[in-house]
Parts: sequence; C-alpha cells; structure tokens
Amino acid sequence: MSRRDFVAVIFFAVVAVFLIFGALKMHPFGPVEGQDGFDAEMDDHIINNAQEETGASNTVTSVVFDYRGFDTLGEATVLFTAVAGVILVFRRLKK
Amino acid sequence: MIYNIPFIAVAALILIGLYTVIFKRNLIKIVIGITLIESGVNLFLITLGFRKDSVAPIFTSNPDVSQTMSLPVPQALTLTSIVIGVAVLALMLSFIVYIYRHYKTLDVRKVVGGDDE
Amino acid sequence: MALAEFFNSLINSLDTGSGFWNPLVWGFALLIVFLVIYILRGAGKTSYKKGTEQTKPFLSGNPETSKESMHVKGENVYWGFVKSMKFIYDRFEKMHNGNVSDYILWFVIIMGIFFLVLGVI
Amino acid sequence: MSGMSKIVKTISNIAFPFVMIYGLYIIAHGHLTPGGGFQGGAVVASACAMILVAYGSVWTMGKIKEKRLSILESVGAISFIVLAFLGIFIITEGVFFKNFLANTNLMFGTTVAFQSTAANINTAGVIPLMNFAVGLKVIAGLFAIVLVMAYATSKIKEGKTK
Amino acid sequence: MNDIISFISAHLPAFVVAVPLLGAFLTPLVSRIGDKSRNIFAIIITGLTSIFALLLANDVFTNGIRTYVFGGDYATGQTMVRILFEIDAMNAFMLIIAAILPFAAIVYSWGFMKEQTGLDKYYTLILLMTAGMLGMMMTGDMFNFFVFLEITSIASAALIAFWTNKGNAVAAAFKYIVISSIGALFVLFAIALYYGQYNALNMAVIADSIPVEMGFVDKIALVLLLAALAMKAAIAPMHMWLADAYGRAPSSVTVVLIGTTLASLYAGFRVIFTIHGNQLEQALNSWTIFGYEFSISLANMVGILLVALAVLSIFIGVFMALKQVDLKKMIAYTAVAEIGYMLLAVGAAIAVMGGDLEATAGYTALKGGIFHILNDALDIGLLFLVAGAVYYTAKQTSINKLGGLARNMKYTTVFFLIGLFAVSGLPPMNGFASKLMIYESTFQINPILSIVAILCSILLLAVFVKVFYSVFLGPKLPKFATAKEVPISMLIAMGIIACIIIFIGLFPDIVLQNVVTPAANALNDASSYIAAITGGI
Repeated sequence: MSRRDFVAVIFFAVVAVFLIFGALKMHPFGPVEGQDGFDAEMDDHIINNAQEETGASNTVTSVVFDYRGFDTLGEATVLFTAVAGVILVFRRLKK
Repeated sequence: MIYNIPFIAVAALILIGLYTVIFKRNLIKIVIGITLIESGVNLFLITLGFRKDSVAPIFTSNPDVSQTMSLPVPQALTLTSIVIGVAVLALMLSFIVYIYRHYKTLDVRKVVGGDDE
Repeated sequence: MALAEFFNSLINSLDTGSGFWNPLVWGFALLIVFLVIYILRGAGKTSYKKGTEQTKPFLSGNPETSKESMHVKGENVYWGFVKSMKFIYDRFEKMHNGNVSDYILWFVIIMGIFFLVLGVI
Repeated sequence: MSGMSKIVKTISNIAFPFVMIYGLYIIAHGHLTPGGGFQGGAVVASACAMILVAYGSVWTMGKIKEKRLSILESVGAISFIVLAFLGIFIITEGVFFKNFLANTNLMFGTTVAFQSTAANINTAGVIPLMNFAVGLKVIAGLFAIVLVMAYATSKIKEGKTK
Repeated sequence: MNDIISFISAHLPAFVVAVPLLGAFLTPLVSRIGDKSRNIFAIIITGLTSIFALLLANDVFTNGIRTYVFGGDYATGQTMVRILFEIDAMNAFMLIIAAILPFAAIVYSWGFMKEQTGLDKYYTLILLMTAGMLGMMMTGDMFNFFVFLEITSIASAALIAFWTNKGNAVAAAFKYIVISSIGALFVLFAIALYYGQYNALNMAVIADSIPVEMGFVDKIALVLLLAALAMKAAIAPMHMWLADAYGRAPSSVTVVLIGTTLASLYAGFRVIFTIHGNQLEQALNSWTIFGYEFSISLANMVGILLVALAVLSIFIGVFMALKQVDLKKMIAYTAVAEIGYMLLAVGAAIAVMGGDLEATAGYTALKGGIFHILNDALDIGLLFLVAGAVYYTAKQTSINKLGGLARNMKYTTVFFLIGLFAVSGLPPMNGFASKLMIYESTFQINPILSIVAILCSILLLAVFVKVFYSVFLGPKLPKFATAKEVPISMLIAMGIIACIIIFIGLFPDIVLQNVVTPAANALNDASSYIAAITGGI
C-alpha cells in the first residue's frame, strides 16, 4: 500500500463519515407537510396555480417550460454544445 | 433514522463514484465513476421530491385533485441534470477515443500529456 | 462642469490605506532622474568612434562563435537558483504528475480538511 | 461498423415506424401526460440509432451527413429561442420566456381551471410549440452524436485513422 | 427612438445572455454563406454583447441593483418560483471583464485561426462560452448557475482539444472535463441540500432562510460549494488542470478561459459573502482554557483557510513558473499565482471581518483584491495573446528553441513589455496599483503575508525577464530569419487590451472610485442584495 493510497483512504473516510452524517441529519424521507421543519412553499404555489397560469395539466411540464423555462434553454444549449464539440473533435484536420 | 435510508443510499453512490475515480486506473472506469456520482445526485434530487403518500403532480383525468402531490420542481431539475450528464458523457468518450488513438493506452498513469513529444 | 470634475479626478492619487500612489507624480520624478542621468552621461568620455576596432566583440583573442551557440537557452537561465532549490522542486515535480486521479484526490483532501475544520471545531 | 444480418435489418425496418410514432406522440402530448420534448426526442433518436446499428455507420453516413443534422438542430434551437423572444416582442409589458399564448383563446389558448381536466390538447400556450422545437433539436442532436462517434470509430477499426 | 432605448434598457439582462446564444445558434447557418461573413457575424455578435454588458454595468453603477424575472412579473415579497437575474455592483464589475475578453479573443481569431478547419464549430463554441460566462456572472438562481457552469465547462473542454493532432491537447481537455464535471456535480449536490432544507433555489431566498445558528447540513453544503468552486477557480493544490488547459488550448480560447475561471472565483465570493453572510459573525465554538475565553467565528475560520490556500497558490505558481520551458505553461502558472494574490487579499479581509469592515484594513484589502481581479484578467490575457503571436510566427512555444524575435516582431515585443510590467507589478502599470493596496493592507493585518507576496512578486519579475531575454532578445537566429510580424487583427486585439492596461495604470483612482469601491461595498453588505428580492430581512 503506497503512501498515496494511505492518504487517499484516510481523507476518503473523513469525507464518507461527514456525508453519511449529513444524510442522517436531513429531514426524514417522505416528510409530512408542516411536520419536522418541512414546508414546500414554492412547490405548493406551483401545484395550486400552474393550471390557471400556464394552462398545462402536467405540472412538471409547466415547470420545465414555463416557470423554469430559462433552465430548459440552457439545457438545450448544453446538448447543442455537446454536438458541436463532438463534431469539432472528430473533424478532418486537412482542408 | 430509518426513514433516511434513501439519503444514505445517495451518499453511498457518490462515495462509490469517488472511489472509482480515485483508485481505478482505466479511463473508461473513471468515466463510469463520474456517471455514478451523477446518478447519485440525480437520485438525491428525485428523492427530495417525495411526500408521504403522494401522487404524481398531473391533473389529466386525475380522480381526486385534493390529495397531496409530490413536488414537481425536483423532477424538472432531474430532467435537466440527466440531459447535461448525457452531453458530458458523449464528450468524454470522444476524448477517450482520441487519447487511445494517440497514446495507444488507457492507463491514467501514462496519459499525462507532458511537453511536446 | 462634469468635465472639470473628470479632469480633477484624473490627478487624484490612489489611497492605499496608509500610503498613496500617483502615477503622474511618479512619471515626473522619473523624468527628472532621466534628465540628471543624461547630463552625467554627457560628461563622459568622448573619444568613442563607431565602425572601428572599439565596437568589435573581443573574446580574449578567440574567434567569434556562431549565433546559435552564443544565445543562452532559456532553460539555462537561473540554473543556480533551481539547483539550490532542488529540495523544493523535487516535491513539486512529484506533485505535478499529470495524473487526473491525483487531481481528484487533491480535491477530496481539501474537502476533508474543510469538513474537519468547519464541522468539528 | 458494417451492417448486421438481414434478419436484423428487416426487424428494424418493421419496428422503426412504430417507435417513431410513439416518440412523436410523447412529444405532442407533453403538456398533458408524462413526457415532453426531451423524452420523446430521445425515443425517436433511439429509433434512428437502431437503424444505424442495423445498417452500419458508413451506409447511414452515406444517406445523411452530420452537417445536415447540425443544421436541423440549430433550426430547432433557433425556433425555441425565438419563441422565448416573442414573449418580449408580441405583447406589451412582456418579458423573456413570457407564455404569451396561454389563456388567450387563440391557438393552444383554452383557459383551464384548477381541476381534474380531460385531456384537451388545445391548452398550455407556447408549451406545445416549445415541446416540438426541443423535440426536433434533441432528435437531431442525439442522432448526430451517435452517428459521428460510430463513423469515426469504424474508420479507426478499418485502420485509416487520418 | 427614445422608447426603443427605454425598451432595450428594460430588457438588458435578458439580451446580454440571449444575444450570444442566438448568435451561437445562427452560426452554423451563417457559415454556409462564407468564411468572411461568418467572421464578421461573430465579431458583430460579440461586439453587441459587449455593448449590452457595458450598458447594463453602467446602469447598475448609477441606479443600483437590477432584477429581471424570466417569464412573468414578480412583486417583492411573494413566493419566488421563477428564475431571475439579479445584478448588483459586484456582478457589474465582473461584467466589465466579460465584456472585454471575448471581444478581443474573437478579433484575434480572425488572423490566428486562418489555416484551421472546423471554424464554424469553433466560433459557435466560443460564443457559447461567452454566454455561459455572462450567465454565471449575472444569475441569481442556484440551479441556473449550475446549468451555465456546465455550458461553460463543456464548451471550454471541446475548445481545449482544438488541436486534436497533438495528443497532450486532448489529454488536457479530458482532464479539464473530468475536473469540471466532478466540481459541477458537487455544486449540484450542495444546491440539492439547500433545496431539501429550505425548498428554495433563489440565492437571496436561501440566504434569507438560513438560520444564523448554522445546522450541520448547511455546513456540509458550504464546504461542498467552497471546495468545488475553489477547484474550478484553480486554487492550489487543485490548480494542476489549469497548467494543462491554458497551456494546450489555442491562445484565443485561453483568453476566454481566464474569464470563466474568474467567474468561478466570483461565485465562491458570492457564496461566502452573500449566501452565508449572516452567519459569518457567528461563533463556531468557544473554549475556556486556563480561564481565558477563546472563540472562533466562521469568518475567522474561512478567512484563515483561504489565506493558507492563497499563500500556497502564490508559492507553487511562482516556483513552477520559474522552471517551465514551455512559454504558455509558464504564463499559466503565473496565472495561478495571480489568482493567489486575489484570494490572499479577500481572505485577509474575511479573516478580520467583524463589526463594520470599513474601520479595519480589511476594507482596503477587499478593494485591492477585487481591483486585482480586473488587472489579472487583462495582464494574463495580453500575455497569452503575445504567446499566441509567438506561436503563430515561430510555430513553437518552447523557450529553448526561441530567440531574437524582437528584430522581426516589434509591436509584439512592445505588447509583451507592457504585459511584463503589468503582471510583475512594476509602476506605472495597473498591476502595481492593486498589488500596492494588497501589500499595505495585508501588512497591517499580518506582516508575513505581505512579505511573502512581495518576494513572490519579485520572483515573477525574474520569470518574465528570463522569458523576455530568451525569446525576444539575443542574436538573430537563422531559422527565424524570415519571420514576419503577425496579421493586423491580432495586433488590434493585443492593442485593445494594452490600451486599457495603460489607462488603468495611469489613472487608477478613476477605476477605484467608480467601479471597484461600489463592488466592494456591494459584496460587503448582503442585506441589500437579499432585500431586493424578499423585501427586508
């Protein structure tokens, strides 16, 4: 076991311990409204007003394309970027 | 405590991914580790969206709209994150193709990219 | 009016806590110094003629070598400093192997240190 | 890579239209049922990838060039961002990404109350149009990625790398 | 006419990001027409973006914080469900950098990239990099920041691998995308932690809802954000990707890469000062040893950590730069040292932050550090452009094989001298003003810091004197007998940056009073940033 692996194991264990303790300190999975410090204000606002504001019966689509439509533009841009990058990497170098 | 099993699974996925990136030698395995971290984060996002005995937030021919619905925003974020992960994966794999073309190996200790050879 | 304020602000000097810094004052001082140096230079030796033996490079009688070999390579500049700092440079060379797993390992190490400092203390 | 056996080609020929119709259905009903532009586009792109696997990348590259695909993708992206820009320019007091068709009884403009609705496709304003734009973009993009990578690696396998 | 101006100024934050995106989407179509039209189109789009960014910055500096909500109207205090851009003086300060660098890069590429293939994708990606950088600098929404971070990372990685016939370029690109994707994933993890705790994605709302007594999950999110953004900002010992990426990418790409790195650094400052600004005074823990009461606040702890990393960055950057034989890698390690200077000043400011910052020397340190961000972007950018010009002429960047280029390339030599003076902190260039502020303020905080800073600055001067000697001076080598001056477009690009450097160097007080001090104040008080969204704390 080299020195590098020794140091790696030690700090990896530190990170692991903290992440798992953080997972235990989160609010319980599947919380109930109002209990254990959980209040879904933003999402309840979306669920109650999505149909009047956007007319979409699918709330997730109304979030994707209306409430957070700018993220969707960025996401489409990411795909566009990846295509451009792959075509650039596999291009022909000679004219 | 016992309710947080999904969060512990998320932490475990992320740690397995980090382990793969740090201790494995093959470039393909490093990419697999990155996708493991990404799937862990996606699982965390979609886990946060669940509420106790809730249904999907869709009103089309929904029998009872008064029952609690799961949160819609984390599902949208997960969709975005998945598409971004696909893009990153495609680019990394095409880089690996070129690296193998140049170095004739996939060992991370040999792909160091020193000064001009 | 605004123009006057602008020109006033041009000559303001930068306040750096305890001191100040004004490039225009500095440039004026530099001009004076150059003037003094020019005067001193004018008082120097005047029997210097171009195109004579005085301007030829004199390598203690040896013939002049080629341009390539006369140019000191960039790697050889400061070789003494690099040699004396070898104990540091060995560490750094070991640190800078282009291994991407080690880059991520450094990230994990820094993250662990931050966790220990901010979480435990 | 070269193509596969005749059985595979026939089966993929038969399965291709069904997969494509299903993907288009997912794109078109994105604002009513689970799914949307990305998911349906991924389904259609997987159908194209199936054709690519069955017939081989060289044949497919002979049929359609990746330059055409990138043009198609930029057309989808431009239509998406233009729909976003129209939110500024069409209506007064509009902002970027304003849903300027919702609840105006124009195209896709039927007003919906907070209720369990029957599937009415004529709702949700610009969201179906954005679904189609993103679907076009995702189809072209994913198929371009798969096609280019398969073509380049097949050329590596045959030895003529440069 | 007048209402058109008011219309544009009303939608400026959207235009600043949407115009380069539209240009990037249009580039494949425009490049069907011809190469010249494509180059002109790219220059027009970038110039328009720079003009919009500067107009927005001017508006913010005069009228205060601007917010722009996408897809709907928003009244202060109601539930924040939509994405919004929030631009205060600090964002406006970063916008100035993002307005200068990509324009110079695009103008430079006209001559620099003439012989290359795949240029339509090149221009597309560099416009996407610009859009992502601007979005990172302006957004007020955490997840939106992550999306722009990924856009920037993917475009940068594809452009770093531009010269695919060199194996080390592709290897550098692979390292960069591994680093940036892991960093971005941890940023997303922290964002998800915030979301799960407070059910909000808006920076101001999160900062408002984090309790002053931080919980364990908040600490974990803070650590993840700090570590990931520090890696993205190339702070030692997580800086190794930067040497590869900067050294292997084409110079015109490297200039934009500098902007993206500084955008990540800005995001780290935003996390510390704004999102956790209320908890900075909070005491992490307190012991009583021998009756003495010791107590360390979060500000002390984070500041000490940042200062330690900064000193390490300066040290490693300078020492490695002294040993490199490749010109671009040498400048890259210098960039690491310069980032260390900024972090040193701002970290010292955080460490002494208690009560009002204006009273202490930390205020000068904060101003100096923010001022140095602008100077570093300009200086390192100019040096990389000069290195690209050397590569364009001599087709190599190894300083062992170069020499005597000053006889062929006079203007390039002058530009290199300007960059040398600026980056090594010699008067009267702009680097001296900010470095002087950093030295004096850190001397009042802790003398050792300023001693280290001054010594390493002297070593930086030594590094660049060596480069100047071995690349530009010396006898005229026969193999460069036919070397010519670079094309006019590259000279124009270098001249733009050089003129700005000389202006800031000659009149530093104008920039300090009108740009840097408002940015420092905006970064220092988080309450107004939060109050612009939530309507009071």
